[in-house]
Amino acid sequence: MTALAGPQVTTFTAFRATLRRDLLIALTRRNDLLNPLMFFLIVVSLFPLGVSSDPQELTRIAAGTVWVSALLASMLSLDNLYRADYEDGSLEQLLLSPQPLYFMVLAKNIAHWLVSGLPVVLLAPLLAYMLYLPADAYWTLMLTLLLGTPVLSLFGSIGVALTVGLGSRGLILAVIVLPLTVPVLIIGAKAVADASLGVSLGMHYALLGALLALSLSLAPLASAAALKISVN
Amino acid sequence: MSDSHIHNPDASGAVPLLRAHALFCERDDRVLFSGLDFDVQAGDLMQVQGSNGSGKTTLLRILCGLNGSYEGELYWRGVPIEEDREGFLASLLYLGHRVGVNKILTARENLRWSCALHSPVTDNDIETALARVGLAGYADVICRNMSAGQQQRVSLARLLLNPATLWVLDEPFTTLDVHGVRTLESLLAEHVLAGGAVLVTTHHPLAVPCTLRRLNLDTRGANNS
Amino acid sequence: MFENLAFSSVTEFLQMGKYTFHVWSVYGLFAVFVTVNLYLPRAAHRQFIREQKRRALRDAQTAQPIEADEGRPDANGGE
Amino acid sequence: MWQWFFRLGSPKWFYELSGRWLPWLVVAMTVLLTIGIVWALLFVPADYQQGDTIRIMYVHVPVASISLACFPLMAVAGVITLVWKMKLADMVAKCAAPIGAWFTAVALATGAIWGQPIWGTWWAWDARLTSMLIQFFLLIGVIALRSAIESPDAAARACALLSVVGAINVPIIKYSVEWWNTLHQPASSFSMAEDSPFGPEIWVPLVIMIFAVYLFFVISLILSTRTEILVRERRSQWVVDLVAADKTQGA
Repeated sequence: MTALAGPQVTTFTAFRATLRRDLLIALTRRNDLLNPLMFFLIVVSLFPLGVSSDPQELTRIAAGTVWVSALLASMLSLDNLYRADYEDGSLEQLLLSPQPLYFMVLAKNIAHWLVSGLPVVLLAPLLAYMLYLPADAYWTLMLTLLLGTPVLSLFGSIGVALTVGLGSRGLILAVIVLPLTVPVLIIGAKAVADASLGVSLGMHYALLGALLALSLSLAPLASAAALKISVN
Repeated sequence: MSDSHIHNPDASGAVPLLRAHALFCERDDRVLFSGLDFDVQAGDLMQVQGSNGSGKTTLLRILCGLNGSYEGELYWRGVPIEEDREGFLASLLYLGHRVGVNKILTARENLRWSCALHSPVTDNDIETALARVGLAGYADVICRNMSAGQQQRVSLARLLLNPATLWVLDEPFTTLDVHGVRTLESLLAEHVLAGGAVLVTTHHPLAVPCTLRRLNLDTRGANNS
Repeated sequence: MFENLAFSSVTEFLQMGKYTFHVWSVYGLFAVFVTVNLYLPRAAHRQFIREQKRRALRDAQTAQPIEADEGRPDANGGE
Repeated sequence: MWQWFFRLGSPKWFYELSGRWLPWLVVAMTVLLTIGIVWALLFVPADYQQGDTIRIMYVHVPVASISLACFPLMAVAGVITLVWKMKLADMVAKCAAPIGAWFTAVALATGAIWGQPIWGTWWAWDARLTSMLIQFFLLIGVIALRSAIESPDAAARACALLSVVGAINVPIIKYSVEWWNTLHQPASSFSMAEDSPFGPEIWVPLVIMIFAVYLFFVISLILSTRTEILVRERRSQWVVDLVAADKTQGA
């Protein structure tokens, strides 16, 4: 029988193949790539229209606006994370891989962040400029988004995995996931707001880093368990 | 949970590849099967039969571990499956209703990924496998531009690429044409003759040059034909 | 015991200092909360028994179709 | 020990045991609730700063503290559901979610009413109210997920997982909200401990009320779990017998 059990691939190979595949799919569907980014841009530009175009007022709300919009954009892009795989059966193949599911889910989450979170981080300074964010807060904004958006992807992944089998998801994903993201939002937005006040930001970064470490180690496990429940 | 799985009533001493004992599954307050016992030996081609809604797909998904809502015991080579899940999955190949082919990617990209989850393959292997299932020259065609039968064939190429002992195939014949059916039948026969085992659901009468065992979920019991 | 009373008259008690509305609305809300949360499960319990009795009665009257009824995905499951 | 654990998992056993205990629990709750409310309304001296609003504390604090117990309870039930597939744990978790949402909502409302004289407004982004609000959202999420998934088995496991994730998050949310709030604005003087004398005449009725409200939580949880048990086990013989034996309801 051993003749039928051929050489096994390493977990790393499988991880890399999954990451590559998801990036390939994302790059092929350019619209899916662009839509969250456009959404981010549009939501941010609604604030000056809805609140006020007064620079001082905008400076005050800039940090929160950019963070809330990034949160919503990340939420919008989450839907693609497991949906297509669930519908075409690839998800079953993933679950039946002999590799640890933790790494497979992690690969998918990293791919999702690379195509939806990273562009948001890179676009943020432009929007910060449009909202008159003080110049000394730019690096803080980018750094907190860099630390925070992966957490949004990782937490969001749990919610998507739980709801991927539902016929009509509607707003349930947002209802489940948004409350979980409150700590990231609070710390991230506050760090940016404090940056222009000259407050020392060590604590902020430490907290965000801790959240990132926690979610990197636990969230993929929860997502994997949730996926198993959803394909049941 | 004694050593009951060692004592095998219908095989002569050999530990069966897969053994199901007292499987019970209930869905929507309806008992699909209860007290279901069967063994799958190396070299078995077992056809799971039953009317619509008799739980064929559910049974296959339970065996693979995709469905956890059952009671009973499952053994892989005499060891409870949950004790060595990874070892079991390494020797399992499952093709479900949904073929597991992403429509945006090409046949090659799809196969490269699904094989990377199990065993390393080269581009050459992929092309040879595709040619065998009748898709020579289709390696770089995007799957959206293929017919349903061709997409099914892409997933069948995995049978040639993943060296798994146990094949679990859920309705693999549905979208295949005559040639496809014949190819798949010969693949199944080759696999069991090489010492593998196959569990398959289909309403299509299998024409294979090897013994066919039947597991009928309507009459509940395994019997050889 | 009664020398420890916080109020010297009923009017004073009902008035609760300056906070008539605050105190009484909280206690009123609490009363509603307790009543509703004890009543609703009781009502659901009674409702279930009533439904099952009706069902048993119906099954007894039409003894024949019971088996057909069992096979179908349940129509009046109430889950 | 394990035998006891799995017997506890039998819905029938729980139904019968809880049926025997319920009358005593109801009596205990009624007595404690009566004593507590009469004491709080009539005998507790008005606070020298807050006046009679201190009487709100005897409702708000018990309700709020028990609403905090809800997520850990659901998480423990969730772990039992996921690991041992015990059906009873899921029934309890299913019933605990709406009750917990009720408790949280009442805690929010009474907190707002209590805060109004202090803050001069019905709502303030006070650390405790805010984290209570987020907890309310989390509970709504669990309830929404439960109602969205059709298969009871999948719903049970999905909600169990979400409860565990939520329970890990609740302390993080609480901590981050407090951190955010204390740096934003001076902490509101919501607690009495620092600036008021806190003698036994204040805290004894509070303890009584906490026990009474705890009993109320347990009773309402048992009541709805019992109904849930009957609904899910309606095919089993003991429920059929129980329904047939029930004389109180005309068909």
